[in-house]
Amino acid sequence: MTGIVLGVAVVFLLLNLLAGLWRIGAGPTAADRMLAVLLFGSTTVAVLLIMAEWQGDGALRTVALLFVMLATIVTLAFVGTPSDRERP
Amino acid sequence: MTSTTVYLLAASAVFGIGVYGLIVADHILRKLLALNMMGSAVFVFILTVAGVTPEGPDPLAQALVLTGIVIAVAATAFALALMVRMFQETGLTSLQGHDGDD
Amino acid sequence: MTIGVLVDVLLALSLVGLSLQVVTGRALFRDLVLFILFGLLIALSWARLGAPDVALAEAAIGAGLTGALMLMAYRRLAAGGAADVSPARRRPLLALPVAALAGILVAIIGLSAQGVERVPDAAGTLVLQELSATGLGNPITGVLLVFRGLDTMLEMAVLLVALLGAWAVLGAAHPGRLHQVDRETPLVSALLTTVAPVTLLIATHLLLVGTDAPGGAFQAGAVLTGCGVLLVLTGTVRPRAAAGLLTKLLAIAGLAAFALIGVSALALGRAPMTLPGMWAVYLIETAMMLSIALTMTLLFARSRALGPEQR
Amino acid sequence: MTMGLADLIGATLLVLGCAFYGAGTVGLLRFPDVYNRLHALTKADNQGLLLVCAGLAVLSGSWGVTALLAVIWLLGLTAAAVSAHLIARHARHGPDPGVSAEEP
Amino acid sequence: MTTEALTLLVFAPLAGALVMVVAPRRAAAPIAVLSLLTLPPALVPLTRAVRAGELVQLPLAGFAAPLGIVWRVDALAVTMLLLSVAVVLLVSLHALASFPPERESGQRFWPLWLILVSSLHALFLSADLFNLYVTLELVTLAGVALIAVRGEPAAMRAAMRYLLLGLMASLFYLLATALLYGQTGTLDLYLVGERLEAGGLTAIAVALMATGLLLKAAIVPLHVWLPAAHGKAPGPVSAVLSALVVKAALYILIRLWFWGGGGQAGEHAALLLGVLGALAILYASAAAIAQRRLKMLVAYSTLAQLGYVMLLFPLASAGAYRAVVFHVVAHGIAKAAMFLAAANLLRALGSERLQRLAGAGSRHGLDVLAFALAGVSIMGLPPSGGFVAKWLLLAAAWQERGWAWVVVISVGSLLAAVYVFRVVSLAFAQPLREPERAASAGEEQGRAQLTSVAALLLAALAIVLGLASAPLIALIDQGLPPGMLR
Repeated sequence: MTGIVLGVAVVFLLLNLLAGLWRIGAGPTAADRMLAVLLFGSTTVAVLLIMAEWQGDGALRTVALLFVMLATIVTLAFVGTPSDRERP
Repeated sequence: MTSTTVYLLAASAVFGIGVYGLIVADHILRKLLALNMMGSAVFVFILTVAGVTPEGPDPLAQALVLTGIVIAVAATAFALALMVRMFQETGLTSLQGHDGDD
Repeated sequence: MTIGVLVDVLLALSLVGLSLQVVTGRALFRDLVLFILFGLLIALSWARLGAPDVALAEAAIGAGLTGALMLMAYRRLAAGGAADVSPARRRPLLALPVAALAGILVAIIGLSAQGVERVPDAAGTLVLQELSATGLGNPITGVLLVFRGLDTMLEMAVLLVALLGAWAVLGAAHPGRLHQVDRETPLVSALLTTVAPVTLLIATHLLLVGTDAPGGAFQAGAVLTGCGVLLVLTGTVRPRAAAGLLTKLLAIAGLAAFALIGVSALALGRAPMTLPGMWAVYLIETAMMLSIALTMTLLFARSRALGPEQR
Repeated sequence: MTMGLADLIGATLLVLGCAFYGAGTVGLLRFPDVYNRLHALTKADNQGLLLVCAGLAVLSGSWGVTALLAVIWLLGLTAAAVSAHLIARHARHGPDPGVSAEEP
Repeated sequence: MTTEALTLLVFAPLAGALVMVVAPRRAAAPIAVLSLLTLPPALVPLTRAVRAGELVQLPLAGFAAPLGIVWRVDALAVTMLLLSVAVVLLVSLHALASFPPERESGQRFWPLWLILVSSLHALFLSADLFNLYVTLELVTLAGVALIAVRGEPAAMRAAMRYLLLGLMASLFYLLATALLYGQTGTLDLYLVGERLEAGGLTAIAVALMATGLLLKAAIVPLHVWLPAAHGKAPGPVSAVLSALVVKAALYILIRLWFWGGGGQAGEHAALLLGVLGALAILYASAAAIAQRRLKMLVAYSTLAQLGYVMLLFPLASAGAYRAVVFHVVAHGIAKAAMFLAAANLLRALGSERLQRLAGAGSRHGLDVLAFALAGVSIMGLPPSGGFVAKWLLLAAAWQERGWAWVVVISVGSLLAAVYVFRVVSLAFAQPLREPERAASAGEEQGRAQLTSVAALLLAALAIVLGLASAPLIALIDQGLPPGMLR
């Protein structure tokens, strides 16, 4: 029973994540797209944590930990990309 | 339809799409994106084709994939360095137009 | 496991859709973001396929590092005035046949792979049988360091070649001012004081458990790279014009340690690449981790060396 | 298959967490400008992550896992705060003022 | 003894590269020379063992296939190693002058160069499909970096194209490796050969792998990257790329086909490969004639000469095998000489336009002589190594009644004669105007002479190979592919 709940949660979060794609397409600014990346990062962490419980694989929590750290670094690398407004 | 089949089909599709992108795309960076996606597809392919042992996916295949991932990122990093320098020298981000005889 | 299959189908479809978008898109920045998402989903796929070792590496290297490298390169191009939007493709003559060929390729590969049946005595099974003799608990580390050490050593050579090649095309010895984040923001220094130590901790953890559990030198090195990238992006360390001896020694450490121990087996009358004991495993893994981290950070910063800011 | 009380609590927390995630995404998609979206997304997702972690901690019933989940949540909080802050600055000022092109 | 020799072939250049990265500049030249000079002695015990009919095997770390990686040396591997060491040593002589190790350019060049040598040797020794992938990748990356090492825009463009297509080729190869591993449960090439059964799956795996390798080997129509890459690279790099690096991909293909069960793909596939070879010979020779730049001409000539190797697949006889392997060696040496000579002329004349060659015959006699001697071998005129190779190949085609192949080989040689003669006759033509002589310092003069000597030595070797072909042929015959008797 818990297994089903966990599985459904994963599916829901994945769909949630894919919904964020719309924001990437729509923009309109680079910041909006970065926000979508933020969404992907936090959602992926949750998915991994749930998968760890679901599949009984504790190592996936470490993967989630990595994602948490690296999400920030990607954002840092993002900041400084020219925003769309300035582009000629 | 098993999970393995699903990933196998997806990997082949991404590989084909990557080939298309690598050849047709104009911007070098986009070619590199295509190349990296092809690489990921091949890695998924390796793991799924190798099958599973009682203790999870074939450990040899997993090791090959790890090696492949590191090689891919090294090659990508070098390619990016080359691309940036090329851009600085020529102002070009594309390989279109042939190198010409004169 | 019907929900499981549903998750798999969802992931697989997203992968295909994303790759299609990235390849056919026009706005580069948008497609870079999609590529990063692609990397995240691939990592999730590894988790679904039951390969946590690979998922770790993909999270750190495939999704994190590759994405950051691409972004940095994009910023360097943008700073030089390169346009984001690629011109409309002028090559329909090329695109159509290539698409057709790629489609055939997909069909052939996808269909043929269905026919593959696992051989009962595949090398992977042998790895599991022979693992106990190596003293390692993680079969993947066993393959990487003991059974197929040559691959791993040459892989370190690939990393070194990437670094030397990047140095060769770096151009005149100018470190340049790197794009960086404004450090006036208090949050950034908070980030430095929390995340940087945690990365070190996790890297050490991954390195140590790698012999018996998911983890190892590559994952640890990639995490450590994350720390280095953080320091570079926040301007805590600055590019230097010339590499000192320490930088060079660290860059070759992994390859040198592996090669040295691999050859010294000859003196003991064993085949080359034979490791003399567990200490060698730890030594090589530590050296590889440091080399990977330094090499990737330098490639990221596009510089020959890094050092604290000089005032 | 029966469900114990702990499982029930855990599952409920998990579902609630997912609901917050969903709300964050709706905010990202529907809100009118980047600052509103930022607000909705980060707040909701942090809350969501907290609930998901709590739910999973209850489900796992292990202190070690709980500790790890707590660390992940705290790190996630820091990361989200910093990221959101930087993105907001980016949206306001364009590329970060500290950012400059590499000199040729 | 052979264990040490094998180790030395791979690890000596590698160690040289590593030490050079950290050592002070003035130590660079001795390190380079020392690490390269260990290579010829290492070949002696190997050649002796193989001549005695031994198959030298070294399971690395003591793990036999399928668990571990095995280095295997048979006659084919030794032949390739002999070619590699000969070419590398003589081209390095050139590089010592054109990339002085103690200067900045040399500091960039030499570590990459030594790693390239090491990885080429690891490739020739390896009998493991995945290990071959890693070495291929290493060879490609080092090659690309060396093409771009001077930072010239045209060279960087060419390097980028080579890199992108090379990486794609590697992925094709890797995909096929995955299929073969899934099917046979081993990565060892010989075990794959034993376990592989003819069928659709095998055909697809072989086709994918062949596609990747043909792309790496620049067989027409997958050749688009080669002319610029080889034509714009620095002289020593072009020489080794043409002589060894493209051959490495063909080496793997031949191994796969005749040892690794690739031949199961069937006669039609073999015929297709042969047709591609014929296309390469005819198209690339014609294109070489149309070139207006010296190094591009030489690069197109490489494309054409690679085509002859492909004729092995449809002919598939002992005679053809002997001829093709001999051709690989002969062309490798001659083409290395040709590229070095072309690079020297380019440097001396300041332009690589063919018109500017006029009068070079008298002023840069050594280089023109080297070019001409190498050209004799490329055209297949006696008494050169190229002559022996073409002759053997014609005989093999004749014996198999492959009349079409006979025609292609003859036409190819004729076309080669046209483009080589074009260069040589231009060099001896009356110059349009007397170019001013650049006064060069003594040291520079010495360097220029060293580069000419390197080219000439290689060219002389290309001729000597024809005069003393018997030992090499005997060596090649020692290791005919399994099932190939006659």
